[in-house]
Amino acid sequence: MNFRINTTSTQPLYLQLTQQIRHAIDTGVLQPGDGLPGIRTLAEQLVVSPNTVVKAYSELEHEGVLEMRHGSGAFVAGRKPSKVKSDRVRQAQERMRAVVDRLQDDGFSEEEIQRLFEAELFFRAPTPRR
Amino acid sequence: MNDSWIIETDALTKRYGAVEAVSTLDLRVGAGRITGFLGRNGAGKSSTIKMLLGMSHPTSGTGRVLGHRIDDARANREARRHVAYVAEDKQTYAYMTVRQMIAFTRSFYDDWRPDVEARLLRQYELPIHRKVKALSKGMRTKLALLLALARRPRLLILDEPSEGLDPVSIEQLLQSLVAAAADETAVFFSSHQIAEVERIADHVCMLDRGRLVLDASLDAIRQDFRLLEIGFAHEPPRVDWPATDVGSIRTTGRQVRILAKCNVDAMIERAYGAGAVSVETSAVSLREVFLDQATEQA
Amino acid sequence: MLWYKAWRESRSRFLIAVAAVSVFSVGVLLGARTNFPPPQAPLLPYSAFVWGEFYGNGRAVGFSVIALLLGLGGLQRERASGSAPFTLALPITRGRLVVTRVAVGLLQLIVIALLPALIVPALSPLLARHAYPWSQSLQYAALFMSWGIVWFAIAFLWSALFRGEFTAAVAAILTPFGYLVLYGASRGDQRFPGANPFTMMSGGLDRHLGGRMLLTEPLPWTAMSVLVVIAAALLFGAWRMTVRQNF
Amino acid sequence: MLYYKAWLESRVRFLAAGAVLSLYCLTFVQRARLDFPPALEPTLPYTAHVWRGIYNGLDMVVFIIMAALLGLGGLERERELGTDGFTLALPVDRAQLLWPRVAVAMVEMAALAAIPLVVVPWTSATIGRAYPAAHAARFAILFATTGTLWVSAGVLVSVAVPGSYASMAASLLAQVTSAAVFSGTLRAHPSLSPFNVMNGARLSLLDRSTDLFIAPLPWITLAAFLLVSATVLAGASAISRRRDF
Repeated sequence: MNFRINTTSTQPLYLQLTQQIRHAIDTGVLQPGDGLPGIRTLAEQLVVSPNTVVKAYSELEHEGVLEMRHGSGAFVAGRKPSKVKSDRVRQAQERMRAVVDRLQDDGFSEEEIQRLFEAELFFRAPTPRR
Repeated sequence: MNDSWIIETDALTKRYGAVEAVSTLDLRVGAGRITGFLGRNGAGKSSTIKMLLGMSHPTSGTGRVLGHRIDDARANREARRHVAYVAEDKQTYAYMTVRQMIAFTRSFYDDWRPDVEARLLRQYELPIHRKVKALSKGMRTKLALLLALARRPRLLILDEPSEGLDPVSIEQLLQSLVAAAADETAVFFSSHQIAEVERIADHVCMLDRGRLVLDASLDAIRQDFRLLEIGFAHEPPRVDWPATDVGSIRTTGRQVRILAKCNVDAMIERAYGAGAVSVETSAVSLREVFLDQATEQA
Repeated sequence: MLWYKAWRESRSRFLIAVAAVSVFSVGVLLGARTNFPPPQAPLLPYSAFVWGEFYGNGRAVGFSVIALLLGLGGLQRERASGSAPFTLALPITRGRLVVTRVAVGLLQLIVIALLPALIVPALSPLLARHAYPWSQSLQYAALFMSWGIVWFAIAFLWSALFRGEFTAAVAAILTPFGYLVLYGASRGDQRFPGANPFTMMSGGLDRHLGGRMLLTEPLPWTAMSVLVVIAAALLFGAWRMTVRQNF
Repeated sequence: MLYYKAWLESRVRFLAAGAVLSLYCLTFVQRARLDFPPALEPTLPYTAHVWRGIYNGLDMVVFIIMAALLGLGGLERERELGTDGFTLALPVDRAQLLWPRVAVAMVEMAALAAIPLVVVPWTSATIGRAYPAAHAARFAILFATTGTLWVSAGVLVSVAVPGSYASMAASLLAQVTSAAVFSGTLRAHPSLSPFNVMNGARLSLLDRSTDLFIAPLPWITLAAFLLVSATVLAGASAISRRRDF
C-alpha cells in the first residue's frame, strides 16, 4: 500500500492522506480488517511529520472509516463497502478524466486546472472542514 | 494545542551595538511537533538559537527551554542535558578521530542510543578511525548530525542541517528528523530550503529583522491562508482590516493585495462593501508567504 | 587589498608588541631617573645601564620572540578557520600572498626594532637626564634585525609547514632554544663563538668585562649578510611549500 | 572526558617543551664531562655549574615561556576554529569547561618543572659527578609553584585576548615586561619576584659557592604566589562566564 503526498500542493498533507486512504478503501484496494502501516513507519516512508499521519488516522477514525486497535495500530473498519458504491466511484473517475482531457486540449496546464477545481469547490459551498 | 511549550521566550532581545539582531521576541515552540524556523540571512535566527543555548547572553528579556531559564547558566546547563544541537558551522574537533568524537560526546549524555549510532555510522559510511580534519565537508556534516541523532533528546535543535548534503543524504536526514519526532522528540530546525520545511514541518515560525512575523501551522497556511487581489474602480478607500487576520497589505494604484490568514469570507464581504469591483482569491504556498513576509519589511 | 588582509591578520600581535616595547622603554628610562646610578654600582656608566636594560641577553630573547610571532599565520591558519578556499579562489598567485605577508611582517619587525632605537636616545636626556648616542642604538637595532629576520623566516616556514596553528607557533617559539641546546651540545660556543644569536644581537659584548658597553668596532657585516641569505633561503622554502600544497 | 580533550589540545606544546628541556639537561650534563671545570674558574663547584646552566639558564627561560603557553587555548581558540558552537552546547557550564583545561596545564607545567630533577642527578652520577636529588627536588617545587603564576597568566590572557597568536604575543610580552619590572623598578625586593624565587637568585636561600640550599623554602612567598594564581584564575573564570559566542 503506497501513498503519494504532493508537498507543494496547497492542500494540507493530512487531507491528501485521508483522501488517498478513502480512495483505496472505495476502490477495494484496502479491504475491511486490513491493517494500515504504523504511524512511525508511514511517516518515515512518506517522509512527513508523524503528526500528519496521526491527524489523518484520527480524522478517518472519527468518520468510522478506520478502527484504532490499541497497541496494534489502525485497521479498516468492518462495514463492507457496497459493490455499487465502488462502481459509482469508478464511473465518476471516467467522467472526471474526460473533463480533464478536454481542459488540457484547450491548453490549460495541470496547475490551472487544479486552481479551477479548487476555486469552484471552494466557492460552491463553504466546506464544513474549516 | 498542548500548553507545555518546549521553547518559550518573553520579549527576548539581543543588541550588537546599534543593531538589534533580535527584538522583543515572544517565540513559542510546542512539544511533540516539528517546527521550521525560517528567516532571511541576518534575520536573527542564529542569534536566537545561541541565546536559547546560553551561548550568548540576552540584552534584555528572557526565555525558557524545557522549563529551564535560558539566562541562568546552571539552569541552561540542565536544559542542555536533554537538548541535541547541530550548529550552523558543522565543525567538530579536528584533532580527534570520528571514534574519539563519538566517545567524547557520548560521555556527556545518558540518552545515548548505541543502536542508532551504529546504524548511522553504516548509513553515513563514516570512517571511524579518520581524523575530523581529514573529513570532507559532507562527512563533517554527517558526523555532526550523528552526534545529535544518536540520542533520544527531548528537543533537537538544528541550524541549517541540510547545508552541504547531497539529495540522498538530505532524504536520510529528513527521515531521521521524522523518526526523532515519532520518538516524542520536539524538532526545531532552521533552514533555507522551503521545500524541506513544507514537507516535514508541522509548524513554522519566521523572523524578519529580529521580529516574529509568522507563527502558524502548515495546515493552516495551506487551508486558511489566501491571497486576495481586490480591484477598485476608483481610489481604494481606507479600510481597517482586522490586524490579526491580515499578514500583509499592499496597494498599487487601484489594486489592493492582501495576505489573509483567516476569516477570508468576512474579508471578501468587507471588500465588496467598500466598493470593490473584483475580488480574486488564490491559495498560497509557504514560499509565497515567506517572500511576502520577508519583503514586507524590506 | 592583500596588504590590508596581511595587516589585519597580524595587527593585534604587532600592536601588543609595540605597546609592550614602548611602555617598557619609557618605564625603564623613568625608573633610571630615580634609581640610576644604582646604589650597589655607583660608578656604572649610563651606557652600560642602557645596554643592560635594552640590549642584554634577556631583551634579545624578547625581540626574537616577537620576530617569531610576526612570522606566523598564513594559509595553513586559514585552513583551520575555514577561509582558505575563499582566499585561494581570489585571482592572485600564492606567491603574491606570501610576498605581501613577508613584506608586512618585515616592516612590522623593523618598526619594533626601531622603537627602542628612537626612544632611548631621544628621551634619555629628558627622562633619565643622561645622553645616549643615536649611532649606538641604531647599530643595536641593526644587530637585532639581523637575527630577527632569521627568526621571522623560521616562523614563516614552520607556519607554512604545520597545519595546526598552535603546533607551528610552538615549533617557532622553541626553535631558538632548540638551536641553543644543539649549539651547546655540539660545543659550538667554543668552536665558532659568533654563532650564538643572542650574544651577537647584544653586540658580542660581555657584561662581566665591565666598561661602557659601547660598540667600538664596525658591525659584523659579513655575519649579518650570511644571516640575510639564510633568512631569504628559508622564506624561499616557505614559498615553494605554499605553492605546492593542496588545500 | 573534558580532561582528555584538554590533554589532546595541549599535548603538542607539552611534549615539544618536554623534549627541548630534557634534551638540554641531558646535553648540558654530558658536556660537563668534557668541559667542566671551566678554564676560567677551575674551582667552580659542579653544583654551581649546574645551577648556572640549568636553574638559572636556558631551562629556566624555556620553562617560563612554555608554562604560560600551556595556559592558552580554550573557547577563544575554539571560536577561531568554529567548534565553539559544539562545545558550548554540551551540558556543562563555562567553569566546567575551564577547570579541566587549567588542571591539565598545571600538571603539565609541574612535569616540565620536574625534568631537571629526573635528569640531572642520575646523569651526573653517570659522568662521575654528584648532584643531590633532594636539592633538585626543592628546585622542582620552586619552579612548579612559581610556574602556577605563568599558567594562570596564560589562562587569563587566553580568555581575555581573542586570537591564538595575539594571545601568545600577549602572554609572552607580559612575561618579558614583568621580568623588566622586577629587574628594574622592583629590583630592591627580589623576594617578591618569581624570577628570583624560582631559583633562589639574589636571595639568601643558596650557599654562595655551591648554590645548594642552606635555608628552608620560602613557604610564605610560595603560598602568596599560589593565592595570586588562584585569584587570577577566578578572574579568568568570571570573564569566561560573561563572554558571548
